[in-house]
Amino acid sequence: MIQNPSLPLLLQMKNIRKNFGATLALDEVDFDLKKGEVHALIGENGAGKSTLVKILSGALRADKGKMSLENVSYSPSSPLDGRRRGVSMIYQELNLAPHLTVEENIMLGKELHSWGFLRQREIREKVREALEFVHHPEISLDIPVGKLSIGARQVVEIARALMSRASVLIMDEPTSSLSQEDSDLLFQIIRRLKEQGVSIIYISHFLEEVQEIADRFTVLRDGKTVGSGEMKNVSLEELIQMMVGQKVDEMFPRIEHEVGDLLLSLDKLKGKKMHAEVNLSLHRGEVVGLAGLIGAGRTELMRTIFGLDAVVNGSVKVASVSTPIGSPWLRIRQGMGYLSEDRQGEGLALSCSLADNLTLSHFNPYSRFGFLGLKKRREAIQGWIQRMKIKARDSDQAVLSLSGGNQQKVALARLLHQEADILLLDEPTRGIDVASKSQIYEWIGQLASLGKTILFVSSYFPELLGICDRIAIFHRGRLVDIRDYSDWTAQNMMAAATTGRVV
Amino acid sequence: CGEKEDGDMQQERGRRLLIAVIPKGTTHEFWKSIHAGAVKASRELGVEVIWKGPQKEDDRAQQIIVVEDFINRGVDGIVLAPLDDRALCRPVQDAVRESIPVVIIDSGLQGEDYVSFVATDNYKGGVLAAKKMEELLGGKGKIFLIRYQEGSASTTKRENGFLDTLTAEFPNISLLVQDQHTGATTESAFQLAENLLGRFPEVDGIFCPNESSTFGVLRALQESRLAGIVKFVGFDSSPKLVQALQQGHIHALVLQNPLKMGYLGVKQIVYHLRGHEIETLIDTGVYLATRENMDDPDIKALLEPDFSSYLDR
Amino acid sequence: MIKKNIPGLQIREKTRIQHLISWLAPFLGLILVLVIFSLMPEVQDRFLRISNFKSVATQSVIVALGALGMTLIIISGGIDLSAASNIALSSVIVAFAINAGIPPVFAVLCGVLTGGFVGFVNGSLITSLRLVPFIVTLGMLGIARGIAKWTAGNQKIDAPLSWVNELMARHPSPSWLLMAPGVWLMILLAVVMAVVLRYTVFGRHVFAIGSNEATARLCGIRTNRTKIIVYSVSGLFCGLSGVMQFSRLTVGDPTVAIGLELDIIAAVVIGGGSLRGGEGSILGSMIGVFIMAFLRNGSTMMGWPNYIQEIIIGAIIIVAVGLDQLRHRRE
Amino acid sequence: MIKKNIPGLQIREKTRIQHLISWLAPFLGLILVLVIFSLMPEVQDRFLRISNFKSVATQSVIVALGALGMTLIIISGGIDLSAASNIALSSVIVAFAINAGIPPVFAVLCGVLTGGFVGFVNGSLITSLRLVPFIVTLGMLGIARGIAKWTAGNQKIDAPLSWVNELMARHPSPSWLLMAPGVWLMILLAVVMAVVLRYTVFGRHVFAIGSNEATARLCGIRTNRTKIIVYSVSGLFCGLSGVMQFSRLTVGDPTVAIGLELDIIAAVVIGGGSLRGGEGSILGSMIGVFIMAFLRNGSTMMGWPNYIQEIIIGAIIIVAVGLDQLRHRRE
Ligand SMILES: Nc1ncnc2c1ncn2[C@@H]1O[C@H](COP(=O)(O)OP(=O)(O)OP(=O)(O)O)[C@@H](O)[C@H]1O
Ligand SMILES: Nc1ncnc2c1ncn2[C@@H]1O[C@H](COP(=O)(O)OP(=O)(O)OP(=O)(O)O)[C@@H](O)[C@H]1O
Ligand SMILES: [Mg+2]
Ligand SMILES: [Mg+2]
Repeated sequence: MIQNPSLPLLLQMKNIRKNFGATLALDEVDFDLKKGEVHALIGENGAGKSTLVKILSGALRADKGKMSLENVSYSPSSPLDGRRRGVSMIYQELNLAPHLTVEENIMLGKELHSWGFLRQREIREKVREALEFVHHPEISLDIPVGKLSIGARQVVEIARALMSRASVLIMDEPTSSLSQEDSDLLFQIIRRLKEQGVSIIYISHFLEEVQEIADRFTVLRDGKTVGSGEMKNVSLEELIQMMVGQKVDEMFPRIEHEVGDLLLSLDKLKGKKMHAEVNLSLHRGEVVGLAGLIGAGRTELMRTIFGLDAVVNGSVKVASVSTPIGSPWLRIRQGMGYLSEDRQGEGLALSCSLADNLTLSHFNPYSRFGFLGLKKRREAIQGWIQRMKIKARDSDQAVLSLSGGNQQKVALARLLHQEADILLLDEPTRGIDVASKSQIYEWIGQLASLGKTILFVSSYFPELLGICDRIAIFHRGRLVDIRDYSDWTAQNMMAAATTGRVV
Repeated sequence: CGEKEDGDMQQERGRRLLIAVIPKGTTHEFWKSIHAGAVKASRELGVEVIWKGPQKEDDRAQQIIVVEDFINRGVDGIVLAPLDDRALCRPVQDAVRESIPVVIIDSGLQGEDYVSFVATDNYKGGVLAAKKMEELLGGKGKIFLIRYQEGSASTTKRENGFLDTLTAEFPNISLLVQDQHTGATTESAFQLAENLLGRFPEVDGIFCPNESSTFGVLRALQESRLAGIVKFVGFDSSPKLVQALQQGHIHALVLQNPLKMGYLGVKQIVYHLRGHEIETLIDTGVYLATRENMDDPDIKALLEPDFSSYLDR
Repeated sequence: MIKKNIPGLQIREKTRIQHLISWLAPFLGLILVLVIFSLMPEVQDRFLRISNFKSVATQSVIVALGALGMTLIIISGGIDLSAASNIALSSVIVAFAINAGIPPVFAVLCGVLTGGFVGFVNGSLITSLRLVPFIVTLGMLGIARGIAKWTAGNQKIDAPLSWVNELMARHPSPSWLLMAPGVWLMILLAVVMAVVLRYTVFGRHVFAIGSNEATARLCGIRTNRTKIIVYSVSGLFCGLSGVMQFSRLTVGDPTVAIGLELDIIAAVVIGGGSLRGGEGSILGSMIGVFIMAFLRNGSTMMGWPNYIQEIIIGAIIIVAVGLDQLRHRRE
Repeated sequence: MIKKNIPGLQIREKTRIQHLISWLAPFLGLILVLVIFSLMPEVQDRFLRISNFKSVATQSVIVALGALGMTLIIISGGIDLSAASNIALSSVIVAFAINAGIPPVFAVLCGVLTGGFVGFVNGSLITSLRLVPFIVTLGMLGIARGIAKWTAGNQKIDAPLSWVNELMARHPSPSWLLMAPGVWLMILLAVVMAVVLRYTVFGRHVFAIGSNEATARLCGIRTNRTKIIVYSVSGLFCGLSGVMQFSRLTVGDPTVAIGLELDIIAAVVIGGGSLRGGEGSILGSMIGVFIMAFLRNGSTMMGWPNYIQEIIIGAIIIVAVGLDQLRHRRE
């Protein structure tokens, strides 16, 4: 990678401090950014990365500390203020107005107009260009964003950020729902921007990605800066060590498990929004991965299985019992559990407490005649908080105020707490830090060894290859092929996902 | 012109005369009596009556809409108890323009677009109440004047009649409260009176200008165990009020003659339509009912008008 | 050709009839109401007359003007319970001003600006104290109504007749106008607002704020400023509605329009507005206004007792919106 | 001790005074109102008397019972505009039943069940037609009111006195009761509802549905069933409130409680309920009820003209909720 240590300093943040009520999120953090560099910001879930960059973008205000941009003091009072100074950001929690169309969202806040009237034609032209720039010209301009899949929304979000000619571009986990292909495309874009002198702050939990793209890094831990430097001077292990404070032994621990009887079988299943019938059978103690590109239709399959979308054709058999109408209520009673990829829109009741969210699908252990044993539950929750390393004040904290990764952990913990036999996991590791990820992989292995069935959707091929027994590839709503994991490589998976043909 | 020609005209059109009677509201006992009177007249005269008030009680704007809608329906005549002496002028003009004559009942209307006016003298009702109050209190005391709703013309006249008489003739009677309005419902009158009695338990007399406020205040007096002790003059009647009058909880009720008002209203318009000469102004009178005279047949007929034969219930 | 790229988005081409149906669809509820009354033998000939349509149009002006502003507010995710009080206040102010000898033009201006001012105060309180609109406008409901009664001295204000009262005359004075000037003004403003919502930056921002306020802020929209404008504009509409109310009543009545806020909100919601924000349209709201107006008109003409009318109107509101919902679900 | 396990979470401990303050905080608005009137020389002695508190308590029962149900609905993300009509309908039904010679116990039961039935219909329509609660309950507002007027023949229904009328007597007959039985019932039910919301599975489900209905469904909650229960329970509360209304008035009055739905909703919102769902508490709603009741009581006692009252009540609602908001922001 080209690097120039003598690049001029563009931005400086000094002694930044931020409290959320009783929680200290940032404690005297220093950060600086050079012109034309890609600077990775890494750290565990809840380390304070998002908070730091939100202060930079103007979405939050620091309690204390100084910032300067191009040697002029900088303290944005609003995101608009920040953008005027050339700071633009892709937020971790997708920030789109669901009722507005793709076009409207991309242009939001920067509409071209004459005397307040929109210049429709130019706007559409620009938006089309933007979508082409991110290699997704197929996304329709007039579809309300609320109807898009999460992956597609992330693309829209990226397109929007690229629209504004910023000198500092902040990306908070931009690839968390993107496929390998789209991530690679994004990297190309980043490189191009860098050449144009744009500075980029890049937050991600995919450390290989970070190593590939970043020039320098800063590591945060518990709201403090614990290290920074040139990316080329550190190894992956050292980075992890800095982040977590300990070593992570193995990324994809394979735990021995045996494949048992047939548990879930999909027979010519087609849901309301699905485009093709799917046949699939899953056995006890089996981890099956589903791979595909954005909008490949994996989420729709899962939703149909779980009874969230109506079945038009075919059947879902659980332990060879077929039920005519599936509803989540019924599925849960059949021992199924579903983790939604849309944690903010669907996965979590944000204004409810951590404890409620975690136990919502399974109150039985704490309830007697409909009354909840709150104390008993609190104790149990504490166990989960520790096991999942959820960083939270206490079990009554609203999920809303947790960091993105910690929210994901709560959603995942709910599924584990539910003690389901069949786990439908849609992008379960989205936004989760490295150490916790490997922990989660280990659990999945353990669950399989206990005879549970896991259907694992992911856009990150290495994790599929790392933990699944079998992997199915989806292409445009169609199941292309399903094979043993050892028959797949990252290359032929990609080929199958993009072309729909297996080589 | 004679009855005969009239009959021909009706036969020609192939239907009976259709008269719209538009009260200010439909849910007070008072309007029920008017309705009964109108039905009585319609039976005697062989015409058809549509009874229809504004959908929200006492809403001027809504009453205008009702008048307009009946103009569009093409009724033959309208009997109207206008909620406002001014606001209803234009709809009445519109009716006249479309050759639909209008008779005004209960409250006045400015201008001369109507053919007859049949009403109670509300101001006189207030005067009557004031005089009775003075008599009950023996010339001095502290009283409440509890008002009905803001902007209600007929009750304001009663309140004014009461107030004017009091200030002009009875200087020894002082008003503890005189600008509190009960609002439209019984419950709001009840609460208002409860709160006022909490503040001024020393009150000697109360006057209320209509049925709903009288009943609400009565309930408050009963709850505060002041009923019968505080001299209470109300307006209009209903079974509960009559009962209270009997028990001595109410000392006097000012009464109007709504049955007659409704009857005459319809009769006037029909006579006009049939080409008779009619009087342009009829006063249906105000009366005072007390425990002593409540069994007089005349008063009894006003207190407990028997309209079971005209209305379903 | 772009569509072909997406497997999931094969959009079926509509036939011409389907086009017609989908164009008519928003009018479904209204058509239903019109058909019901046209089938009633007692009123059918009278109900479908132009003169009746004219009076329904005139009767709707007040609610319609209120609904134009309310649509804006509801799209932005807010609500305005003070609308009806604001209408009453403005109508009283106009009467007061005319009575005080101010030329009618300025009196009208006073009325409209009073409405705008009340809206502005609503908007400012909502944004500066960060209170929910429900509370602020509930408070304002009482405050505006109280001030109206105060100004009017608890009575209606009689004002001398002037051209202002011609604004809502059912028989307008230059007879080539055909309908009251107020009706034309309402139509004009509805078109203006529809254009504003669809074709201006401001309109987009209003939708964005209602859809996701946090996003709007993060995208650099000055949400507070926009919201203040929304409430002020809506206030101006209430002010104008108050002028029309005065014009119709010929008096300034502080007790007018009590409870009308529910009618106004209902019209917007019937027309597809969502109280969660981000959804709504001017056309829809206007249809909502007319559904309610024709329902009232038809039932009055039928001479149904009020309670029957209440029951039927209640039922038809549910049915009309239910039909609309069914249609949406089908799509 | 658990907290210490989590690195990076430095949590400041509260002092005892801060604890006291944060415990008192929800009462801030109410205390403000009480203090204001206690400082008024004209009424302070009368205002602070026990007998006055008793009558305010009795006056509040009707709104409070409505608010208990409404809290449930608002937490679940809905709204019930038909509450007031439902109260009127139930009160008419009780009077009707007693008049028809049915023993008072059963008459009361009829009233309560009528309320419950109306709620059930609301809930069923909302879930089966997937209509927004605003529309369904707006329709029901008219329907229930219409049926009430119909049943009562547009009049008050006089019913013979019975023990039912003692429920709301300010001087209860066994005098050791101190307050009207209705007040005790209200307190009891408030406690029950608070427990239900906090300590039962049902309560958690209601919160979850209001916070995010999709999540609730995904977690296997039968949202439709729960919502129907919510509306039915709320209907039962309205029914009971109607019984109390009848008890107070001694007649069944179909026009009673017009517009009361706004008061009820306001009480819940003042008490921290959010119309977006997922937030609200029984304690808060009860405080909201009492803030409004004391405001009315105090201003009437002061003898302020109604318009001043309206203005002041409006202003205090905004201020009280504004203070609460400030407190929240500080935390
Ligand atoms: N609005 C808020 N209210 C209260 N606490 C908050 C809020 N936002 C963040 N926090 C807390 O601040 C801390 C830092 O959160 P932040 O979102 O910055 O973490 P992060 O490094 O971005 O983590 P992740 O990798 O999970 O996204 C967390 O402990 C979180 O709970
Ligand atoms: N480019 C697009 N334009 C419009 N709609 C799209 C697009 N991509 C996906 N969708 C929508 O998403 C649906 C399929 O998404 P689904 O969520 O099932 O896919 P997925 O495989 O889970 O992909 P993702 O990684 O995006 O979650 C399509 O039917 C379509 O409605
Ligand atoms: Mg983050
Ligand atoms: Mg997906």
